[in-house]
Formats: sequence, C-alpha cells, structure tokens
Amino acid sequence: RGGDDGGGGGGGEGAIDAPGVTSEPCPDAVNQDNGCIYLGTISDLSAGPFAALGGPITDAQAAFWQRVNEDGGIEGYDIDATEYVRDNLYNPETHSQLYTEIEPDVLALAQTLGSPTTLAILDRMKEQSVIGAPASWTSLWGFEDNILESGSSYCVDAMNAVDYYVEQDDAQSVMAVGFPGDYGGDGAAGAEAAAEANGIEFAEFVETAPGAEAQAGAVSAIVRADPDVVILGVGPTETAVIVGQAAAQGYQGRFVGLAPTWNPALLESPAAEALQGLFTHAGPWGSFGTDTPGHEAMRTALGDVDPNDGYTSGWAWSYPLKAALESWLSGDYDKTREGLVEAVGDLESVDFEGMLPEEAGDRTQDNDIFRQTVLSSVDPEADAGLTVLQDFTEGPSAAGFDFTGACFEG
Amino acid sequence: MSTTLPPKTEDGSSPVAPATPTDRRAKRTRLWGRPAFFQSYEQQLALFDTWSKRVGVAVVVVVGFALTQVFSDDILRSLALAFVLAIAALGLNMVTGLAGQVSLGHAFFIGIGAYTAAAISGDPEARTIGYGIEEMWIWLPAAGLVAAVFGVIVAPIATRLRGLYLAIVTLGLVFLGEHVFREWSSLTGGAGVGRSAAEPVLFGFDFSDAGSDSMFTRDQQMYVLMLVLLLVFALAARNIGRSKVGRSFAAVRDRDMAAEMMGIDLPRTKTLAFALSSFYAGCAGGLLYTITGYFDPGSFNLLLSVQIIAMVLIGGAGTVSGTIAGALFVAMLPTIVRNLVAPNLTFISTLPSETPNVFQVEQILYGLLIVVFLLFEPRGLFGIWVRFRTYWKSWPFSY
Amino acid sequence: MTEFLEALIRGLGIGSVYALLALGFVIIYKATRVVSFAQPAFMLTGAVVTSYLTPALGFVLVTGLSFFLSVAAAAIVTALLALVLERVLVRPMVGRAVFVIAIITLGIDIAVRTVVTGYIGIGARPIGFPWGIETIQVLGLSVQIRHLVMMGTVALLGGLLYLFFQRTPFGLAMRAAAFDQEAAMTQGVSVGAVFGTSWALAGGLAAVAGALVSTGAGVDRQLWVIALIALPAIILGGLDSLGGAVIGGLAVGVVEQLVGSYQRDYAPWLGDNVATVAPYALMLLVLLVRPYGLFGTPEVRRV
Amino acid sequence: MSVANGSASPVLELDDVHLSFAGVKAVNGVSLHVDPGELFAIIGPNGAGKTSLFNVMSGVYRPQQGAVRFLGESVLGAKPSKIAARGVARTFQNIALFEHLTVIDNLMLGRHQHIGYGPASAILWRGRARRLEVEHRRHCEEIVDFLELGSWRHLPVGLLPYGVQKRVELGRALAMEPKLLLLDEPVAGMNLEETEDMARFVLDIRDELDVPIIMVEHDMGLVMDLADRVLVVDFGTPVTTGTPAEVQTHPEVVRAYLGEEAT
Amino acid sequence: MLAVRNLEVVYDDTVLALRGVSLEIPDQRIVALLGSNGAGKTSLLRALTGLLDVHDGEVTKGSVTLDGDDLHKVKPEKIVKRGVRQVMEGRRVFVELSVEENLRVGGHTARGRIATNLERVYGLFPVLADRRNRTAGYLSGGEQQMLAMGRAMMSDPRYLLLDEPSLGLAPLMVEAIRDVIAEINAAGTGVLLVEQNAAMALSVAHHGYVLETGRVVLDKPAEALLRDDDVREFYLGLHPGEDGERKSFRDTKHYRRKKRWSA
Ligand SMILES: Nc1ncnc2c1ncn2[C@@H]1O[C@H](COP(=O)(O)OP(=O)(O)OP(=O)(O)O)[C@@H](O)[C@H]1O
Ligand SMILES: Nc1ncnc2c1ncn2[C@@H]1O[C@H](COP(=O)(O)OP(=O)(O)OP(=O)(O)O)[C@@H](O)[C@H]1O
Ligand SMILES: [Mg+2]
Ligand SMILES: [Mg+2]
Repeated sequence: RGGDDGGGGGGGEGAIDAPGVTSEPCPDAVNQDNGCIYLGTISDLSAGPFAALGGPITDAQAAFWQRVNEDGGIEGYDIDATEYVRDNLYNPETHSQLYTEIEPDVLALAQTLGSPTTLAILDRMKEQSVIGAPASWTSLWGFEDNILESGSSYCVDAMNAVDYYVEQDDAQSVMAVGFPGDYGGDGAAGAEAAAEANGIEFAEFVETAPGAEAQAGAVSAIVRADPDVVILGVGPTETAVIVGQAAAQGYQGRFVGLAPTWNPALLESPAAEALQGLFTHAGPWGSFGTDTPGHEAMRTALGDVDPNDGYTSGWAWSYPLKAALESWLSGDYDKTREGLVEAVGDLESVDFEGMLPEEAGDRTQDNDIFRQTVLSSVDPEADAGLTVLQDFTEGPSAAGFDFTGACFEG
Repeated sequence: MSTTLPPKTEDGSSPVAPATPTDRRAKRTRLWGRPAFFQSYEQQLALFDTWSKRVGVAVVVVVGFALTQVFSDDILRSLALAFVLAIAALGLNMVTGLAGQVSLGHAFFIGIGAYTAAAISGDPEARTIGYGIEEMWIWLPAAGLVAAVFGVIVAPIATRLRGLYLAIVTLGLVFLGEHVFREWSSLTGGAGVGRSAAEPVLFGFDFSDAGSDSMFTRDQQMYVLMLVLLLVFALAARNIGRSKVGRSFAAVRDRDMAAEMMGIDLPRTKTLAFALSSFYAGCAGGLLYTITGYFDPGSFNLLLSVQIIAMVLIGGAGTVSGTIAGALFVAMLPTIVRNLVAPNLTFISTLPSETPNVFQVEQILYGLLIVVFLLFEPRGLFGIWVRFRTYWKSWPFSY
Repeated sequence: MTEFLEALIRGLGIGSVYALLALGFVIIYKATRVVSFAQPAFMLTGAVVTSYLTPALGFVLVTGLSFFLSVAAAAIVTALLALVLERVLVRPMVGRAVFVIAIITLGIDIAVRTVVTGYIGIGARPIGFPWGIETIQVLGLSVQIRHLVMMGTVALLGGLLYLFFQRTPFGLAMRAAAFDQEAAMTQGVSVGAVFGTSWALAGGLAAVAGALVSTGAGVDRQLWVIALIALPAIILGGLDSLGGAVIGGLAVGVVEQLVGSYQRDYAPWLGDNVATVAPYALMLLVLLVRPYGLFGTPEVRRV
Repeated sequence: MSVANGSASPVLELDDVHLSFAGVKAVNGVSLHVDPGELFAIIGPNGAGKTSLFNVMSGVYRPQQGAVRFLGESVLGAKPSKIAARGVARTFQNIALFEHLTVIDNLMLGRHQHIGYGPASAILWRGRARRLEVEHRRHCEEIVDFLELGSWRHLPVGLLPYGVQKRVELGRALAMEPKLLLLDEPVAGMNLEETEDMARFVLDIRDELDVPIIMVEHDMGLVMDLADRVLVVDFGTPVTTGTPAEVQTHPEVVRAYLGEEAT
Repeated sequence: MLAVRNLEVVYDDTVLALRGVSLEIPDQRIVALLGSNGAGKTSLLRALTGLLDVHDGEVTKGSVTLDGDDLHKVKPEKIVKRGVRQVMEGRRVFVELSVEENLRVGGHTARGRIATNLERVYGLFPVLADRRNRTAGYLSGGEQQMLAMGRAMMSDPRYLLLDEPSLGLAPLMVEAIRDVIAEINAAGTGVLLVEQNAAMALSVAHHGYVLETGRVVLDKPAEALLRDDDVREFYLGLHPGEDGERKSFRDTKHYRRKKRWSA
C-alpha cells in the first residue's frame, strides 16, 4: 500500500505519498494499467437500526465508482470502494474500531454512516487528514472540513417546507414530531426557526421513540394540537403509524417528512391512503425516479433493483468526493492526504449531473451552507413513490437564517 | 484418637498458639500424606501457591507487554477494549459467579461510571456538563464509587428477589437507565449525538495522545495502561475471592439458609456483593470510552449486559482467570470472525443488499460460536482447563 | 372519557400481543427454568413467514382468510424451527446451569434473527392484513379492527392452552421436569419430549404475536424489540403462572398506552418517551410488594 | 467458653413453645432445658416436630407462642445469624454444606464471625487479613485433624461420600466454637463403621470440650448409649422426658415410636 | 429377570465406580445390596435405570439386561415403561408440587390406574393421605421418604429399586417400610434393596450382596449372610460368635479396624 512511485499509468506528475493509493491495479480492475485508490466504507449493514438504508447506499456507491472506472478512472487511477466495507452495527465503539482497522489502507471514506458513530472518529479523521462522505444530513456537517456532505440539512429542509406551506395555504401553526437528537431534533429546530421567521405558532416538539406501538403519545398530541403542518423526523414505520392513525382520528393538516421518513413500501402499508392525501416529502434532492442525467445514470448503473432513495442518496453523496479526487490529482496539490483536504477546501462547484445544482458543492465561502430543498409528493405511479412537487428552492427563512453551528441542541 | 482440640481460653476466642508449621507438616504428611511442597499455610495462602502457577502467570504478563511490539494498532486497540471489558466482567463475576446473584444490570452501572468519569474530566466549555478535572486518579475512583452507591441503592430490592426475577429486574434497570441517559442530554449529549469521554490523563501524562515526540503510538499507550489496570483489578478480585468476603459470597450462593446460620447476614452480604461489582462496573465504564474518546447513550443496552454475562459464563463462573479469558474470547470474537473467518468465505456476497452477505454471516457466526462453545464445554474455558488438568494428573491411567 | 376508553382498548389490543409472547416465555420457563432469549427471533420469523405466505395464499377469496391461514401456517413453521433448535442446541444442555442455557438461547436469537432479517429486505414488508388500521365504531368508540383481532386471538389461544394443560398430564410432567429432571426421568417422564413441546408451543405463540403486531405498519427490522416488553409482563404475572402471563401482558399494554396518551399532559416533567419504560417501572413497583409477581409461586426453602 | 459442669443455670430453655404452619401443629407446647455439658436427645416419629424445634432454637422459625432463652437471655425472634453469633451451632438433617467449596473453606466459613477484618484489608491481603487467615486456618486444621478429614482437605465437599459430608458438617459447626451444638440426625444413612466414628466424635466433643449437645436421632442404639436425657415428642406434643432407660420402657413411647421389636 | 454381568462404570472418564460387578434380581424376589458409603451402590442403580449419563457416567464394560435384552443406551423413561422403577437416594420429591401431584407424576406411565393406585398408596402411608394437599417440600424428612416410595408404586412396577429407603425413618416407620416391601414383593414385584440398615434389609431379603469399593465381595443367601462373622461385626454391630450381644457405642475403640475381605 501507500504506492510511492509515480501514480500508475496516467497523471505522471509528482509522486503520490498517501495511504490507500497504489500503482498496482485494483483487484479485478476495469483498467488494468491504472493505479488504484482505495476508499473505505463504514456503514450499518446487518443488525443495526439503519441497515435498511446502509445497504442501498453502499450498493449505489459501489455502482457509482464502478461507473467512474468504466469511464477510464480518474487521472490514471481506478477507484475501489468495495475492498474496505465494514459493518458498524450503528455502534460508536465498533465504528471507531473499524476505522482503526481500515484507516491505514484507505485514502478517504466513501461513507461514514451515522452521527454519533462519525463523531467518534472525527478527531482522528482530522489528525490523519482523512476526508469522509457522511450518510446523514444533520446540519452539524456543514461545519466540519473533513466531512464532505452534499445537499441541504434536515434543519434547512424543515425551514423550506414551513415557508412553502405558509406561502401556499398560509399555515398558521407548526409542530414537530421526531426522534431526539441529530435527526428529528435538527428538523424540529429548523421548523421552530421558520415558524419564528414567519411569525406563526410553533406548537411543540414531540419527541418519540422508534417502534410501531410507541407512537400513541405523538398521535394524540398531534390530534389535540391540530397544527396546520407537522414536520416528521422519524423512520418509515413510525411515519406510517403516525400519519395513518392521526388521519384515522380525524387529523386533516399536512405532514412533511424529512429525508429518511419515506420508503416506497409505505405505499403498501395500511397508511397508504392517508399518506397520499396528507404527506409531503422534503429532501435534499429529487427521488429515485426523477428525470436528470445523474438519476438516469444511477438507474442504468444499478440495473433492476426495487426503487429506493437509499440508492439515490448513496449515489449523490459520491459526486463531491469524485470532484475532489479529480482536482487533487490534476491540480498542483501535494499528493498527500493533506493535499486532498486542501483540494476539498478549494472546491467551488461540483458537477452533480443535475441531481443537485453545481453551487451545492461550493465549499469556499465561509458561510457555505446549501439551502435549497426539493419537495415531493406521494405518487404511486412514480418509481420510488415520489414525484417532485417543487424543485430546488430556497425559502426566506433559510435564506435569512444565520447558521453558526448545528441547529439541534445536543 | 490422635489429636484433640487444645483447651479454649475463657472468652472462647482463638486457640492457643499451635505447633510450628514445619512439625505440623511432618505430622500431617505422616498421617495423611499431605502434599510436601507446602512449607506453611502462609505459603499456601500466597497468591499463586504452586510453582507452575507462578511461572504461568509471569509468562502471561511478560507476553502481555511484549504484544505491544507484535500487534498492529487496530489489534492492540481491540485488546485494550477487551481488557476494560474484562474489568467489568470481573465485577459481574463477584455478584454472579461468586455470590450467585445473576444481574443483567451491569450495563447500567457501566453507564453510571462512564458519565461520572466523563462529567468530572469533561471540558467545561463543551455543550455537555464537564468539570475539567482530567486526572485519572480522581475520576476513576469517583466513577467506581458513584456506581457502587447506585449498587447499594438497588440492593434492597435485589436482595428480596431470587433467580430470574432478579435477572429481569436488573434488566429493567438497564432500560430505565437507557431512558434517563437518552433524555438527560445536558449530561449525555442526548440520543443520536453523545458526548466525548473522560481523558486518560495520569499525573499530567495523557495516554490518549501520542505527541510526535513519543516513541509509542496512542494505541500502544492505551493498551499498556489498560493491561496494567486489568492486572491491578484482577489482583484485587482474586484477593476478595479467597478472603473471608469471597467465602461468604460463595456461601450465600451455595446455601443461603446455612450461611445465615454461620452468622452471615444475607442482606448485608448481598449488598456488599452488589456494591463491589458495581464499583468494578463503574471503573470499567469510566475507562471503556477513553479508548474511543466518544460515546452515546445508546451504548448502555441489554446487549452490553449480556455480552458481559457471556464473558463470565464462557470463562467459567467463579474464577478470576476464567473470567478474564472469557472476556478476551467474547470481546475479540467479532474481530476474529471479521478478519480470520469471514474473508475465507469467498463464495458469500459482499454486497450488503444481497442475502446472505458477509456482514450477516459475521453476525451469525458470532451468535453460533457462543452457542457451539458452550455446548462443547458448558463449564467454560475454565472447564477445558480442568479437563486438561485432570487428564494429565491421571495420565497415563485415564481412570 | 372516550379518549380514555379508546386508549384502554388500544392497550388491551397491544397487551394481547405481549400476553402471547409472555405465555411463550412462561411455558418454556415452567418446563426448563430458563428464560429463552430466542423468543424475539421466533417472533420475527413468524412475521416474515406470514408476510411471504399471505400473497401466496391470495387465492383464498373470503376477506382475511388468507391472512389467518398464513398466520397459522407461519406458527406451525416457527414451532417446527423451535423444535429443531431445541433438539439440536438446547437438549444437550439438559441439567446444566440455567444461565448457561439462557446465553445459548441468546446466541440462537442473534443467529436466527440475522438470517430472518435478511428476508425483510429494505424497508418494511406488508403483512397482508386486510383491514390495515381501519377502525370501526363500537359503542361510540372508534376501535381498530386489528386490536379486536389481537384480543380475540389471545382469548382463543389462551383457552386452548388452558384445556391442554388441564386435560393432559403434560402440565404436571412439565412442572416435574422443571424442578428435578433426573427425578422426573425416574417417573417415566420423557424430559426431552417435555422440553421439545414447550419450545414448539412458545415458538408458535411468538410467531402469532409477531404476525399480529406487524398488522400496524408491516414487518420491519426492529420488530423483535417488542418481545423484550413481554419480560416485565412475565415478572408482573409471576414467572411460572400462565394466567399471570396473560394478565401481566394486558396490564403492560394498557399502562404503556395510557402513559403514552396522558403523561405529556399530567406529568410532563417526566420527560419524553416515558411510555417505553413505564412497563419496567410498573414491574419494579409490583415486585416491591410481591417478590414473586402477582401469581408466581414462592420458592420452597426449608432445612 | 463453657460454664463449669453442674452449675445450675441451664444453657438453653424452651418454655411452652407453639409453632404451626397452615393448620399443622409442628410444635405444640414443648418445654425443655439443657444443662451445661449435657447430651440431650430428642426422639419422636417422623413429622413429630423435632427439626422444627431445632429451627425454633436457631431462629429459622419464630414460634407463635412460648419463650426461648439461651444462656439466660431471650433469643425469641432473633435473626439466625445473630443467634449463631451468640454461640448456637447446628448440623442439618439434609446435608446443607457449601458444596462447591473445599472442606477447609467450609470450616473457615464456620469461623466467619470470629475472623475480624473487612473488605478493605481483604483487597490488600496484607497484614491483618493475611495474619488472621493464617491464624484461623490453623484452628481449622486442628478440627480437620480431630475429625480425620485430612485426606479430603482440598476437595469440594460436593464430591465427598455421604458419610464424610456429615462429618464435615459437624466440623463446620465445631469451627464456630459453639456454646451449644444441635445435631439433626448425625448418623442417618451411615453404615455401622461411620456411626461408630460419629459416636466417638460426639462423645469427645461433649467430654473434652464440654459443649452441651442436643441430638435428634432415629438410631435408638446411639441415642440409648450416648444420651444423658431424652425428650420424646409426638405430633409436636411432648410425651415424656427422662433417662434413656426410662423412656425406652415408657409404654406410650413404645407404642408411638419404637414399636415392639426395638424393646 | 433383571441382571448385570461384570459391569464396569466410569464417571467423567476418570472415576472408576464399579469394576466387574455381577448381580441378579430374579422376578418376585427381594435382593439386598449392602456396602459402605461410596461403594458404588447408587452407581449400580443408575446403570440399571439408565441414569448414568445424567451424571457424566457410562458403562465401559459388561452388560445390563432385562429378560435377556440389553438395556444399554435405553432411555430412562423407556426403562420405567418396561416396569423398572427406582426410588432415588435422598427422596428427591418435587418440592414445589403438592403431595398428590407428586403421586400423579409417579403414575405418569400408568395413567389408567391412577385412582386405584392413589388409594393403595394412601392405604400404605396414611400420613400422606392427611397431607395430600400440602407442598411436598415442607414435609418432614421421613414424610418425604414415604412420598418417594409411594410415588414409585404409582405405576405398579415389575422391579422396584430402593436406594436406602429407611434413611431418616423412625424405628416404627422402618418396620412399616419393611412390611411394605414384603407386601409389594408378595404382590409380585421384584425388589433390589440398597440399605445401610443391614439388619432390616437382611430380615426381608431372599438374597444379599455386599459391595466394597466397586467390587462384589460377598454374594450369599440372606440367612447365610446373617451368619457371616464379618457381616455380623461390621454391618450388624454384634460381637463375634453366635447369639452375640450388640456392642455399645460408648466403648467403641479409637483405632480403625480392617475388614478381612477388602484391601
Ligand atoms: N416450613 C414449613 N411449612 C409447612 N409445614 C412445615 C414446615 N416445616 C415443617 N412443617 C411440618 O411440620 C411437621 C414437623 O416437621 P419436622 O421436620 O419438624 O418433623 P421431624 O420431627 O423433623 O420429622 P423427621 O424425623 O422425619 O425429620 C411436619 O408435618 C411438616 O410437614
Ligand atoms: N457424578 C459423579 N461423578 C464422579 N464420581 C462419582 C459420581 N457419583 C459417584 N461417584 C463416585 O463413585 C463412587 C460410588 O459412588 P456411589 O454413590 O455409587 O456409592 P454409594 O454406595 O451409593 O454410596 P452411598 O452409600 O453414600 O450412597 C464413589 O467413589 C463416588 O465418589
Ligand atoms: Mg427432621
Ligand atoms: Mg448411594
């Protein structure tokens, strides 16, 4: 490992002295005469609570880099994102243990899933100048140079959703229901901020626990407060139960679900009807079926899988890293991890092939938080059950908000 | 009739000074062929009473330190974790292995210790509670003591319950604890976020950062620290085990009614057992996350408790060496499976969305190996050792 | 008032599921003195198998019949699985320390659960329960049909079990085997058969519970956690009391739902998500008064 | 530790003790007194309440009525551990040893209350703890020698033959340096040889240590040969008290307990 | 006929409990098996009823046969179904079940006749009838012994193997048990009677064996054994010679005797 001679076939300039970069071709490489750059993946793959997401994300990323290689790789290197895939069971200790295991053999992390888990390795990522693409949209990542996030945060999505409904059918009250912490908490914070900005009532943030049968409290709270908009920061199962039962008990307002609330399987759940009537999805980019070159490429690359936005996210999250690698290898950065970090810092735009606006990849401004959200509505015809309701838009609340740190208080 | 008891003093206290060890031994060897290598009770009461034991332990310790030079950081790291878990297991072994009170609540006490330590040594500026006292000799005992206090608090309930009732109630403790930890975000950072752990600083030396000057890596330093601490705690556990205290625990386990009629106060003894075991758990909790540097409230769940029970049982309940062995076995199992077993299963998919895939197989093997192991040797690693010994003792006449 | 009664009924519904699980735990405990931590895995198995069978049995026309047939079939499949696992992995341990066996069941749980989870795929699997979360009006209360189904099931299965233990010598043999396996053998009791049967029964019950609980939002990976809530239930009722298991289960369900609906209004200072731990708090309270649960038999100790 | 022989004040007094369980009268108005250095036997049919009497004396059961005085002070309702601490030691009808512990450890447990050091010094295992362990270990070795348990010393008692276990139990009771010794069927299930050994031990304990002994036993040979006085109970009710010779011929005793042949 | 031929039993692959033991229990006969503690009596019973592997023991040589067919590796419950019942050492009643429930479990293999057998057992042991609804664990030692025997007779077995049935019984009760044994036998059940109480055993047995350290050292008709000097001295405690008097336990010598046959 740590290929010390000139970077393999192509880009014959300065020697590359970084772990996880070799002049030998990748195992079963597409381009035998290319060198190899190894990317690590630490995700929730078997027994953890987010395994349903980790799987598709990881698959999509494998497909993404495969495609990169098939297009000739990057500056004389193929990218391998399958050799160092590990299962963190969503446990910080395991995550950090796994990081220690693969860190010497990889250049960067194609995926580090979860907030507490990633926070458990963040210090060492900084020490060792390791770049990593996260697998969550918590607003915290906006302030970490080593974390190569893409798209808007839960916090921003919540703001834009509120703005939208205030403008559309002038909503007068907002409520947030979600898991505490980096996800639900982040969204709730955004909702509250937006409510304030719009001068409407923010009912409350109802913290709820995972599990279909644990939602009684949330449901009765919603039905009683009867707000115009409810921001949901929970999992698909909880979404089904909350929306379904609140509707059953006569609630008629809007539900806005943040990114991981949706799952096409919900269309077959008992709550399908209610969801079609009341549910809007607020996410960082268009759903699986959206019509952009990027989505198109993803769908072809994956072949026939049952549509799921885990894939979409995995795919989209990979673009910035690709862009970073390109400018690192082509530009005049010293060919070390430090150089890569530098290159990341200089990114002004990233070509997301239309999945996200190019400026979404801008990391040069000091206040470079990306604030545009895609709203989608339920559509049984669409690939993953969602079609775009309103394309990338930055609402006034988000625009006016001054991000100084993570939205949620932890 | 060869001997009679010497006359008792009026107050009925201890007997008048008996003959010197040596001639007693002479007599004993004559009458009952007592093994000759014991020179005296003192020696027999020595920590490791036979040569073989002494040599054995010495070798193990030396090898233990030598490993720093053999293994790469990631292995050392998981070994360090295993050592800390072993400390926790030693604690559980006191209340479960010795005193026979099965507790599934260990994760709770570990949590108490972890947060006590983290709070004491935490950065006062951080978003979570912290008093910035980084010295380990302060926060480590504190973590243990606070946990012990909780141990004493739950003891009154625990001492009234028997067997599985106790097990499940202590399990309830874990769920209640998890809840409090999740909700009390000013201390714990809250669910899905977490906080940074205590700083392993001893007299100004921070084991967790290997400055460029130091000749050791961070993980080597942590490994040594944990190894030393494990040895200390193990020694203490061993002493408790063979002392009056340990005996009274075992008595309560084997025959509590008879124990009472030996003058042993059941509630007090059980409470002491809980306190001691919680103390160990607390210390382990304080140490455990210094290795990762960060932890979240989700960590203190049923799985952790069960993992530690498994360590005690697989080790062979009751013995210190067995417990440590068990801890190493269980703690290293995932690493072993991941790095030695799974890679050889090339025919299995590495794509997480396919079934079966290698990640599921890791989990399955983890489960099955525990099962198979206990099937093969229900008395645990210690049992294997005993078999081995009895076999060689009676060799070549296996009976 | 209506709200209260509706919460109560929800509680009885989900409580019935806990009751089924608790029955399983208790049956195994009565026969082997072991709490089987493999129950969560069997619960998940039942749910997953059902979710695959229901569409397959779609041809059965009467509404819901295909679902109930699938549940029955899944229960049988799971029972057989439990039977095999017991025979292969637990039987050799007969006479060993119960906690060693308990840990073995835990290993079984991890392994089986991982395998089964693999067949859930990404996202939740619909279980094919025809009425979903539809509600009907009963005495002015809107009640979810699935909750009625749950209560019906526990009533039915509970009754059958009662007959089984009354009419056959199995119940007695089971208790005998639990107290002293060797002595039971010398009475001509086939301890092996007793253990096998109890595991099969427990597996089947868990399977049904799993299928029923998934009627709400389909089968998801975290479903098994529900099985752990049955633990306070069995302690409440008393580890070795079948009646106690049912009552304990219902009590836990009701407490959980009531706390869920009202705690935010009446005791907000308790923080959020108290409902999830309320069963354990309840358990502790009961044990303070009755160390052997409501109906458990105290251990016989004399010298 | 012993009061000089023949002194008036009895070691143990039971006064009209009544004990019943859910309808069964286990003990029904029993009064007795045991004098210093006396070997007092209690006999009676199965279920007559003998063991229950022992349980009353050692604090396991609290009688509903009556008085229990040990060395002049009432021990009614005192915890078993307290009564043990005062100097009442006993053996059990169904052996109640700590079966996973070695013979020595079982004896050391008998000395539990005499070994005065706490957890702290136990952890250090230096100075006091160590010294006391050695000292009391010596005392236990004396008992080992006395009861000829030498060859079993380091075996877990669970593995020992029945007869030996009974002897270890006696040893454990002796280790407590009792002021009163209660033996519940000490030779039950023993063969003749072991019975003879036990008889010897009992006599030695009584004569050389002059510890007063109360013995429950069904082996009439033993009782008649060893006992100074015998109390006969039936259905918890005292039938008669007297010398072996007296009770042996007491018609009621013969009818209810001995049966024709034994006389 | 129930028989073992030069049987060898080993525990844990290490402890040799029986070596080359041969013994026969003809139908409808009473066979007494004497032997000091640890001689291997219980091990022999375990071998007969298939309980060895519960104790990590196994038959390494020889055979166990019932009417000629080998019982090796036959499950305990099957052996019971074939009419071989053992009453285990130390009672082993189901402590948490009531007396009657215990008896019903005993009738597990003879469900048809539970009612009649219950009456029969209650007839033999009236105490049990009084206590029928009490928790067995609270019965006195002797009561539990009766329960254990009663339980065995609930499936009216062909062969009854009794492991020290007189243990802890009052003299009168011992006689009762002996009469019961005779009665059962008269009703056509073969009995293997393991006893420490040699006098009692030999007074009912037709034939007797003496087991020492795993070997059969004597194998004679009962009355022959009653005349054997060693048996008289070491098992019956009589002074040597005909019409010897019983030795008093008071003048037991303080030296160990040697049996002629052992060593
Ligand atoms: N804890 C208890 N609960 C209920 N009944 C009890 C209890 N202890 C004893 N008994 C009853 O009290 C009576 C006397 O029992 P005890 O054990 O004292 O008899 P014993 O004289 O020792 O008989 P044995 O000689 O057979 O041992 C018995 O009928 C027994 O059933
Ligand atoms: N489970 C076991 N494991 C190992 N050794 C055993 C076991 N059971 C018995 N033994 C040994 O086998 C030998 C015979 O034991 P057994 O119990 O058959 O003798 P016994 O004649 O029944 O004695 P007792 O009169 O005390 O019942 C003894 O030396 C004993 O130590
Ligand atoms: Mg008694
Ligand atoms: Mg025996």
